[in-house]
Amino acid sequence: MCNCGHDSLVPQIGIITGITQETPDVKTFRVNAPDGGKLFEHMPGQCAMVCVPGVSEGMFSITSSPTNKEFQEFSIKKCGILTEQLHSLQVGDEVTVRGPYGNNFPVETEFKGKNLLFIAGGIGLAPLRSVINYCLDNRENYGRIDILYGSRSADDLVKLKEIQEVWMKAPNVNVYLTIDREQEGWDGHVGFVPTYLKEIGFSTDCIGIVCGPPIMIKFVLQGLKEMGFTDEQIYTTLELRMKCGIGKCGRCNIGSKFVCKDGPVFRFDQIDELPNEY
Amino acid sequence: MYKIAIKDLNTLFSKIAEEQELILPIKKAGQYNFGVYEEGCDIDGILTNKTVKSGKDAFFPQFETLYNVRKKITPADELENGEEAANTKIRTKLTIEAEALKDKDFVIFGMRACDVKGVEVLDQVFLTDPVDNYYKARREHGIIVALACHEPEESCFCTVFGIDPADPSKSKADVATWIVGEELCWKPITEKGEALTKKIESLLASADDSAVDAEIANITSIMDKLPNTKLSLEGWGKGKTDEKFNSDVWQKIYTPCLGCGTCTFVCPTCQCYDIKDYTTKDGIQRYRCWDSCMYSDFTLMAGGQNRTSQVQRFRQRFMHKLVYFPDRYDMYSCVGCGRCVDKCPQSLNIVKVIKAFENEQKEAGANV
Amino acid sequence: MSMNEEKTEFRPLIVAFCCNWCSYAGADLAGSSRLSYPADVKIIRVPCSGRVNPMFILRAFERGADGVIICGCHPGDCHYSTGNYYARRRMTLLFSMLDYMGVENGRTRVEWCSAAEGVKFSNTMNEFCEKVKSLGKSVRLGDIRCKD
Amino acid sequence: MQGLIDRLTALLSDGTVARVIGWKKGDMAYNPEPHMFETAESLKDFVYDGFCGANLSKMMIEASKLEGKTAVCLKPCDTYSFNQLIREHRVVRENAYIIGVGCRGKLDIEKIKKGNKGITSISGTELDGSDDIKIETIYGDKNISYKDALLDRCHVCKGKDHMIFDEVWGESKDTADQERFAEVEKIEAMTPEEKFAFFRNELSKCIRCNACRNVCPACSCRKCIFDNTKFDAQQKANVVSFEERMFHIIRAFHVAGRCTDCGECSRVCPEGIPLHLFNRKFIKDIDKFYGEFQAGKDPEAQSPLTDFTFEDIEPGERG
Repeated sequence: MCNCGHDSLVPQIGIITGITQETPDVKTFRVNAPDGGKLFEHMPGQCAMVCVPGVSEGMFSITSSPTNKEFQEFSIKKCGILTEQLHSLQVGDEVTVRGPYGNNFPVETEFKGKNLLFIAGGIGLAPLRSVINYCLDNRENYGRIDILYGSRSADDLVKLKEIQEVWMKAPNVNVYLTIDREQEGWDGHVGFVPTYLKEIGFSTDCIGIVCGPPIMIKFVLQGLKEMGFTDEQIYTTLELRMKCGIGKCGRCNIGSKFVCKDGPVFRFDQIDELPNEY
Repeated sequence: MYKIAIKDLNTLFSKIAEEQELILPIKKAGQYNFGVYEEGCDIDGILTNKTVKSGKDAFFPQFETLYNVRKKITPADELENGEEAANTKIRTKLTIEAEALKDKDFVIFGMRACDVKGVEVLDQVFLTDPVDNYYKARREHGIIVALACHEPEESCFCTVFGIDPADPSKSKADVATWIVGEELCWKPITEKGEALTKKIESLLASADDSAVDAEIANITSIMDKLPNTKLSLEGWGKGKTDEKFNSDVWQKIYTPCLGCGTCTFVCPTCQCYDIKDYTTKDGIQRYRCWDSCMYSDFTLMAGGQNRTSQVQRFRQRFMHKLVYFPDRYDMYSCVGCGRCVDKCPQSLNIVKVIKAFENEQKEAGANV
Repeated sequence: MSMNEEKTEFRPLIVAFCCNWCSYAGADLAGSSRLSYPADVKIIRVPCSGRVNPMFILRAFERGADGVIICGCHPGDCHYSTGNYYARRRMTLLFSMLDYMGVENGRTRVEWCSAAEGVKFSNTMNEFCEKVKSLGKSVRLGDIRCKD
Repeated sequence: MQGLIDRLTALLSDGTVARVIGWKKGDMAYNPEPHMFETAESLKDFVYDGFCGANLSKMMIEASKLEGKTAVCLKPCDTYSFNQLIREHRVVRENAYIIGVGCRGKLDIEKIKKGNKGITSISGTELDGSDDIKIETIYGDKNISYKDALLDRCHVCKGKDHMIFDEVWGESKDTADQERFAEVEKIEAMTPEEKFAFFRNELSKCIRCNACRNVCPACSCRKCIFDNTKFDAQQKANVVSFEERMFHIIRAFHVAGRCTDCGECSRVCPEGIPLHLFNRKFIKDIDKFYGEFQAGKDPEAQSPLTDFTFEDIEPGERG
């Protein structure tokens, strides 16, 4: 499961080869190995520990798709000491990266041949983006793809350009965007994700993949269930404080599971079995 | 089976220490703790007194360096033009120097059967994929000389977890030893143990295997008399998450808990750790140190999650030892060494937790 | 003096916490008056001597300082009226504690030095450096991780 | 003890208090635990004997936020801590009903265990018990004098009077028979090398479990500086570095002028480090430099470190 090389706690050096300012507080970092290649191969949904030495280390989901053979990308929202430091870095700076850690979305098994419904809020798009792009690059393996994405405002929509230019134009893909409050220059939908979800009313012939702030997940889950989705049909990724990434340091332990090793991707019926501590 | 007079132990220790590092309980400022043997260190009473911390330090030290990072920062204006090619302008250049793994044999003397079982528990965690190489190297080079408990204490309850304190040769130790009168009986178990024995053979006299029988019988009879060895683990173990997690007993018993880390640090099986950076003169040292699930900052995230109250943290520790760990590795991660029983500032401990649940069950049964 | 000798001679590392209003200006004056004091004195400017947390002093020692000196306004002259009075009590207790733990008293010092006292500043620093030099390298509070 | 339980039961039953903070019988002869009793029925497990050393005043920080009054059993020395907490606005006096329980010194189980393993029962430790305590072990029985088994702190007892109380139960005894600052003076007389060796020897045992901090009634910050991830202070490394010394100096400094010398830090230390020696040094210095001061004696008194005079001695002077 873990292809992190000889030593699971010693990282590799990653060089930042590109930075995109997505929203006022989200930047996407493109990371390469120092010799230019990719750091490692990963699967959609997996995470990696990114570290600014001397500051701190944190688990971030890899937002680029495995089908991208050139680099890895991390979309990171500025909200703490580490992320603030990361945002101050420039192209050419080096960070340390170890991973990939955790499991992945079952894109090659359960998802295959199915219709997929992605529901994301804010920075919650980051882990889903790798899945979406993976599916789009292997389009023939999947059925209809619906993407419902909402954010606080139009400025806070991550990867808007890619959404408009790639996703919206892809065959048999429907993208629904929404923002929380009315805003000048926005002619799209306004309203919270869970409400919009009910308005659209998806049929239950698909697999739901949800990621966003906990409160959104809670209401989206409710909405999906009202529509007739079962727990086995819905996937999400969890996030907890992590230090080792390999299921040993004990932080992300919930019940007998470690989010870093057994997760971060869980099906809702699996989550139901865990003690309510996440 | 071999033997050596207890009064000659110092000779034995210095002989062992000649060839490799020797870790053993040492009396220091009134307390017994495992430490590295040095000429003249105080070994008075180390055979009969329980150490404050278990010997897990020898394999999983409280503090260890993982690697060092050297940072070379080049200001942008000092960059040569050539370097600016291909979108890669060098600013902060890093080099990583991983700490060398343990590559020399060492001997740890005086672990009890419970301590050795504790190492077995740590093995489950650190040696499953992905393997922790720092731990593995220590484990491979460590030679455990275990000692039968001559005088078990009232806080001991290792037999509850199927550990035999009287016969360490049943444990994963390399050498088992017993105190028999004025002598220490010495029995190599594994190849590593045989090799060590060979090195010190000149100091040992041979003895009959039956020499330790009386000692084993004696210890076993003492264990029977101890109050905590009757503890029942019924209702704990695999698959009891829902039942135990949602019990309201936790709320009733946790109040005295201070949220200090004493129980976790003296525990032979607690393995939670923290990874932190320390900026030194010429680089950044990344180290790992023990951490405790009892601390409020253990799982704290920017959003304030999770396990925000002491009762949750308290529950986590015992659930982990008695339910989650069995779920995952098919063994309890408590070995009944009784250290938390001795050392908790508020006299709260795993025995009281188990008993509280037992009482609750009884009361519930009586009410039905 | 050859390079070789320079290496072997012990030069103490001194950390000086100077309050913004008096002592830092005093150091300035010492500089502009071309009074000399050893280059081994590293000045850290603080708003007031009352800002100096005991932890600063311990951290300085931990990270390799051989002596720590705190300079503030003369009692009665504090920019914030009373900051230096509090600092005086705190430092009295802290220095006494350090002495109690076996850190020679000569390694710590508090000196009141006004903006007009460039001479006093430079003399104090010279004196303090000599004192610390005579005590030798600080070995008791250093963190081994910071050793060369 | 039955008298005390009856009184507490009455207080709970007539609604004077909503809960009682006291000690609950342990599962062994010597380990009662602090406990919050909410029903009269649960008081059957209440116990008060020589092993009830815990200072319960800190539990009142949380308890005084609850609805209704809380009865709390405080020994004479605990009342100093309670007063200090009032001074720092950490407890609400009106929400507490203080039962000043008598004390004839508390017992140190470590001292009793020395040479007495496998204890099955200990008798004679009650407040009205005998001068000797009887220890039964699976290896044999033994009598030792109550006085020899006292905690170190009780040998420098601050006196038998409760500083604050609503009612008093039981007789107290001043157990002081040693000079309070004798240990401190002994260290002060050492050479720097000896002092350093002494403290290094003791503090190198520290495992940074934080029990001393978490039990200390003066350490009542909601977020300790040593738990602050945003600051360099949170270093959990020990053993090889200066950290543990730094931690103890700073901790002692943070409670200087507020420490009532209740001795809980030394009592709870799993490694038996005499941590009170730091606090007591500060107390001694404060007494000497700024006049005698006992924290918690008077809840109105100004703390020496938030006070000054124009004539204070200069740092480094010996007073």
